[in-house]
Amino acid sequence: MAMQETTYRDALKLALSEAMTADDSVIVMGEEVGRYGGAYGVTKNLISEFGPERVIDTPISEAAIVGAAVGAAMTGLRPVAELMYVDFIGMTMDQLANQAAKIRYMFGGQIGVPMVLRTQGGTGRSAGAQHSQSLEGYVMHTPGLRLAMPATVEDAYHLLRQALQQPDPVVFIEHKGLYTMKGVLDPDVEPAEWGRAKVLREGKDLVIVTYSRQVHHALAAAEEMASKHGIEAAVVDLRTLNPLDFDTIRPLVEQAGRAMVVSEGVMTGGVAAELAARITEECFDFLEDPVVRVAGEDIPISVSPLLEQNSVPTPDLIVETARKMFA
Amino acid sequence: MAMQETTYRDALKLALSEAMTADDSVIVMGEEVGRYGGAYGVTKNLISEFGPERVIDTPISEAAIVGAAVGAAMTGLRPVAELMYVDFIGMTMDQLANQAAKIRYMFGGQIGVPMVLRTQGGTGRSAGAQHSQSLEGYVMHTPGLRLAMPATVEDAYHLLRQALQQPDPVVFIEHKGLYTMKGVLDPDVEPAEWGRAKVLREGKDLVIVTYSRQVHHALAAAEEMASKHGIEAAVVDLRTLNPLDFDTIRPLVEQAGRAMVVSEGVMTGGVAAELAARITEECFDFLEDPVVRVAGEDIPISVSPLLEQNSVPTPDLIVETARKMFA
Amino acid sequence: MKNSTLPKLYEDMRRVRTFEERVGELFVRGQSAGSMLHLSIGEESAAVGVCAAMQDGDTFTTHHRGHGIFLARGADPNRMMAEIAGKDCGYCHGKGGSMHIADMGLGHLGANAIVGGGIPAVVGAGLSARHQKSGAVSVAFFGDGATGQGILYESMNMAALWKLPVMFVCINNQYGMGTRIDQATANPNLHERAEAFGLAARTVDGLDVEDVAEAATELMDGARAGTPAFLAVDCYRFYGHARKDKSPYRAEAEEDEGRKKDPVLRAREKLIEAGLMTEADLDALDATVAKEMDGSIDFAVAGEEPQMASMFRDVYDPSQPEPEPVRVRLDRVLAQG
Amino acid sequence: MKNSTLPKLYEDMRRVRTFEERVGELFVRGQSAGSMLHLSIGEESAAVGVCAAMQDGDTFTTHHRGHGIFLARGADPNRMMAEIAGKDCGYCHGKGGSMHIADMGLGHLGANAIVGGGIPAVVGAGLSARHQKSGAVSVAFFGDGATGQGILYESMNMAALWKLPVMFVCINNQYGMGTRIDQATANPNLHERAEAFGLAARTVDGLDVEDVAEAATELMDGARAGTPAFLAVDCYRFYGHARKDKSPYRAEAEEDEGRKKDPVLRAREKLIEAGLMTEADLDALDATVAKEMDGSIDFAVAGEEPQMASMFRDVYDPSQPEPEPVRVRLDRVLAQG
Ligand SMILES: Cc1ncc(C[n+]2csc(CCOP(=O)(O)OP(=O)(O)O)c2C)c(N)n1
Ligand SMILES: Cc1ncc(C[n+]2csc(CCOP(=O)(O)OP(=O)(O)O)c2C)c(N)n1
Ligand SMILES: [Mg+2]
Ligand SMILES: [Mg+2]
Repeated sequence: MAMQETTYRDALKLALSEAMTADDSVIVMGEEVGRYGGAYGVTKNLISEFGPERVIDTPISEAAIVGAAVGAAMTGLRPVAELMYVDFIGMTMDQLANQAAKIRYMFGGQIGVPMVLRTQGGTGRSAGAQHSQSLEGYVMHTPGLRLAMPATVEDAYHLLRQALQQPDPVVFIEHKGLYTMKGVLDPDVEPAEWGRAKVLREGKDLVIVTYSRQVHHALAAAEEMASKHGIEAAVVDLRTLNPLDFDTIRPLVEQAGRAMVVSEGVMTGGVAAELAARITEECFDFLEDPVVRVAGEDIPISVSPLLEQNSVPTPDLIVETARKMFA
Repeated sequence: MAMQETTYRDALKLALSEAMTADDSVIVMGEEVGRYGGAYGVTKNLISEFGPERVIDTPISEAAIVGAAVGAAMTGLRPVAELMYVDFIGMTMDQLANQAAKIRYMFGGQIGVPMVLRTQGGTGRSAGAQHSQSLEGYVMHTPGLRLAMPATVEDAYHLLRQALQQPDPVVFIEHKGLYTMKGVLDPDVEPAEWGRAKVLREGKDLVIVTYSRQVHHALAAAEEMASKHGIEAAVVDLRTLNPLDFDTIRPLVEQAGRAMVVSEGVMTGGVAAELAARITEECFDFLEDPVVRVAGEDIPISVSPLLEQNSVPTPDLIVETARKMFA
Repeated sequence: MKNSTLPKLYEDMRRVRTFEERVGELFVRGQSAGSMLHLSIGEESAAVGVCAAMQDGDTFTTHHRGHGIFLARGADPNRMMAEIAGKDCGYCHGKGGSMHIADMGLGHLGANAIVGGGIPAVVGAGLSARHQKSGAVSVAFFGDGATGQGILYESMNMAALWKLPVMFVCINNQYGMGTRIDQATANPNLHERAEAFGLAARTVDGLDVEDVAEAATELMDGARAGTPAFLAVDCYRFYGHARKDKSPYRAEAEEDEGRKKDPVLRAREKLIEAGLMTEADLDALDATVAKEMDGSIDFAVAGEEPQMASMFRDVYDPSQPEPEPVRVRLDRVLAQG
Repeated sequence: MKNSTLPKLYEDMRRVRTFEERVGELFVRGQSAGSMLHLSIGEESAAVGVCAAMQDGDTFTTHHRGHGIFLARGADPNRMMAEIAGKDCGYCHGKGGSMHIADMGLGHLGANAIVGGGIPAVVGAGLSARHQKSGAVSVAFFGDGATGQGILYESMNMAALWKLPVMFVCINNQYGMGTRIDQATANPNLHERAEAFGLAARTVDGLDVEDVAEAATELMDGARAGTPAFLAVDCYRFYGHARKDKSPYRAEAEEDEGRKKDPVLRAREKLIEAGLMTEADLDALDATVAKEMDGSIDFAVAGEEPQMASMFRDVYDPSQPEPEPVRVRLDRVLAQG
């Protein structure tokens, strides 16, 4: 790989095509991943490079797609199954949570299920209540499933590459609002380790812990806080929610004494709750304020762009909340 | 209804049969609910009382059972669908979370989905990884779904009765370890309101917030704390997780300054996380210690009785934890 | 020839065709809510032919490509277009959009953005009809792609077992996104599956709306009498899957051929041949329809955005408290400090 | 008559029958882990007949009533019984139990407590076999009740579409818990569904294990060559659904009649009739099997409970950190104060 400017989408494709070149057991399967090239174009042209036996267009059968990936992973393949929208995870939850996640344990450690389930979520396309959700909370609450959610072009590439090395099932959730984002892949920069959070911005006053597209909202908000309101916020990109890297977060929160978690998923019972609870448990004596949750509203997503945009955290809301913390 | 000693199981049946007598639109449907009488006997003999058109044995088709209940609820029936084990919720998550939960909102308030999905969960029968889970966390994280989890004979009766009056879909999760528990139904005692938590034990030192079977573990633990360790713990039974009654909890925690949440569901990303985050947010200035989460281990459940029992909170663990809080 | 229903069937199909063309226009003007707009051009006979067999009180669910079906059941194109634009005056107050239009008054239990998602609801509606002795049938409309979804078979099995007044209508436009039906199944004779579950089942060519109406009527009457049914209507998706798809996966020759299966054109020809309407009559009718549908665009564009406050409404019944907005909660939480 | 496989088929069936009887005994002695024990008595010909058609390297998944199938594929009854007792020396170290026995060495991709849950895995195993050119077939065993699960149809459709070396075996013991097959479907000719999806499909009477073996061999050879197949084996569940179920929903007369379809007895009769084995030979064989299976109970009972520390093992790969136990976390959290 040479240093290159690319997009989140193409970085994902690069990771897939490199993995398929390096390892014949890697296959891609899902709805429209072949001839169509993927609903969001991530698998474009892979079928001409690797053929229809390794880039497999499936019927619209989400449950069996995941189930077939489980069986393939148990018998020597490294399947990358694609779920076109994370909103369709409901159809697959039995195969994902009762089978993929538990097989190693139930069978006493005889075998793992080294599969990757690629999917995408989030708002931004007026796609309505069944095509705009952020359902990582279901996955994080399921022991046995790894969970990666790249926010940057670099991580789209490196996390997917690393997911394909994991011995256990990985749910890999992209954000539909990031596919066209540009960034640079530099082979000379050592990638962050799998399972490690990254501090994308330092800041002594407040620690913002987030992931996926909200990383960019948090960074924009932190800039504004710094320039307009004199608040210096650190921004931590979790990158993976399982494993969860608390070691990176702890010292920052202990130092700043204030933390905010930002998630596009609905607030109640979601990822933001886990992060807030965890930070509080581990850093209680250092906290000046309760850990603040800025998360998706406890409602479905509307097709109306106005309602859609305001159903999830915006940079404005992050700034506004931080200002209240220091009011 | 006359005052009577009964069981959790029979209290549920009484609520169903009274509702079916009072309202011809109430129907029961699910696997083995009719001739067999329900896997745990809750619907025993209902079919002879109300006939096979109102007590409907279904094929083993969880997704379509929930989907059919949705359609029935939209067209004038009041279906009570039974999911034999909450572990099978994976098959139904699309119909439950994308359909039942969102129909009112997506359709701009035109119609609700007044259905009840009865199911049961929890450990205690060496039933293994796919028949012993506590999956209320998935439900609580889904806006639009109400969630009731009775701990007592009284609540088995009253909450189910009330669930059948709700205008919105209710997921009603019983605990497989409670069906044979005895208690008294007294028609002269005014039932607690739907959506209200109950303080089952007063205590100035610590507030234990819990629900379902763990209520009994918490009560047993609180007795032991009081008698052996001089710790007076209040025990709050949430009864419903949506609605969540925070008004009952707040003053207790403000007074005690210490709170513990107890849940059989796995810890990470689950109900315990939400409760801990919420209590912390609302009572931060009053807390002496971080809110402590005593929850299911982040692992699947084993069939081995020894491992099974130790995978979820026990009265001993609750006592041990409380003692550490005061050490 | 007197009492022919063809003029009405033609008019209904023309209204669907023109409405869908206007939806395309709304998108091009940048005034639709998003681009997930699935046009049913080429499938008019399925919508109109089957709906001709339905009666007042019957209920139905549709898929993501359901505009035409609902129009054929009597929808107000203004409120449909407004919903597609995400406006408050739309059928769902701008919350649903193109893929979630519903109207309880007309028995429309809802369009669905989940392939197969609306199918089992008709089983429940069938139970209601039986219980209420209403005589109503409930019809599930879905695409060929939905035959990949297990819930279809679960639902058909229940309907057949319980002899419910239910009908399954598969609009086989040959494609699920970029996948041709023979790339999604080894046996594209879809009605054979329904037969194996014990339903009355047929496939009909969608070129001629009268053929569709006839097949649908026969099966629907059977369903009403307790023999649940399945009907596949063969047609061709004239354009891309959604507004932005240019169908690069289809050969031009195939598309040209496929678009020859045009039920609107065919009905027009038949009307003229049979002397039921003249070319001039038809042009006049088409112009009236065009005007009506132009009006729908105007109505939609003029409509107001939903109010921000409506965001928290209708998650639960109006008798219940609304969910607390994040801002309100944060104010409370941070007021403590 | 020389080279008859019937003696071996009989022995395998007898081992299944006796093993299951011992499982019942383990329960009665209070030494099983729980009561969710589903005995396959009456279904021996399905397990043994189909497994006779399998080869080394083939893989399979089973349902909750899968002891017999795995025994027929060569399982060690000691480790099975120990697993059923929840012991560390069981196949899954006491984590799986009766409904989750698996053994990668023998190609057993796992029993499943979710009805239909193990079915799609064979599609994936079929993809692997094709990719690796291993020549292996993957077989899904499931009950008639699983025909209610949509995932069966999704899986059969994929297998047929991709011409995978996959076989679906439906052990139709007439009941899913208390529900007789005709109370669960309008058309109990289950193979017709598979045909409609494009698979080679048959139903065979399970009374005679040789008939089952023959049908299975024909279909399995076809599957190996790229024609995926479906076989329904008709039999009768002799006893209750699980250990505690006394089948009050079945008439005694029906049970008496049903238990006449006894493949073990039938094979015994045939062996004697054909002069392949004498009654004395058979009694001796039965006694040897009985002794072996008694030994399994002893092995299971003598086995140790799993260590508490093993609870956190094998959630993830051993190269990864184990999940932090609640106690350890609480100690850390509360140490702060
Ligand atoms: C469960 C589910 N899977 C996938 C999708 C994405 N998707 C939307 S439409 C479609 C194709 C559907 O094809 P078909 O059922 O034939 O309907 P058509 O678009 O041809 O009208 C797909 C795959 C979805 N919306 N829901
Ligand atoms: C998805 C799912 N639904 C329901 C159950 C409960 N259950 C266990 S076995 C069974 C009956 C299965 O019948 P069948 O498939 O015919 O197998 P059999 O028990 O007759 O061998 C049921 C309903 C389950 N385990 N999984
Ligand atoms: Mg189609
Ligand atoms: Mg059976």
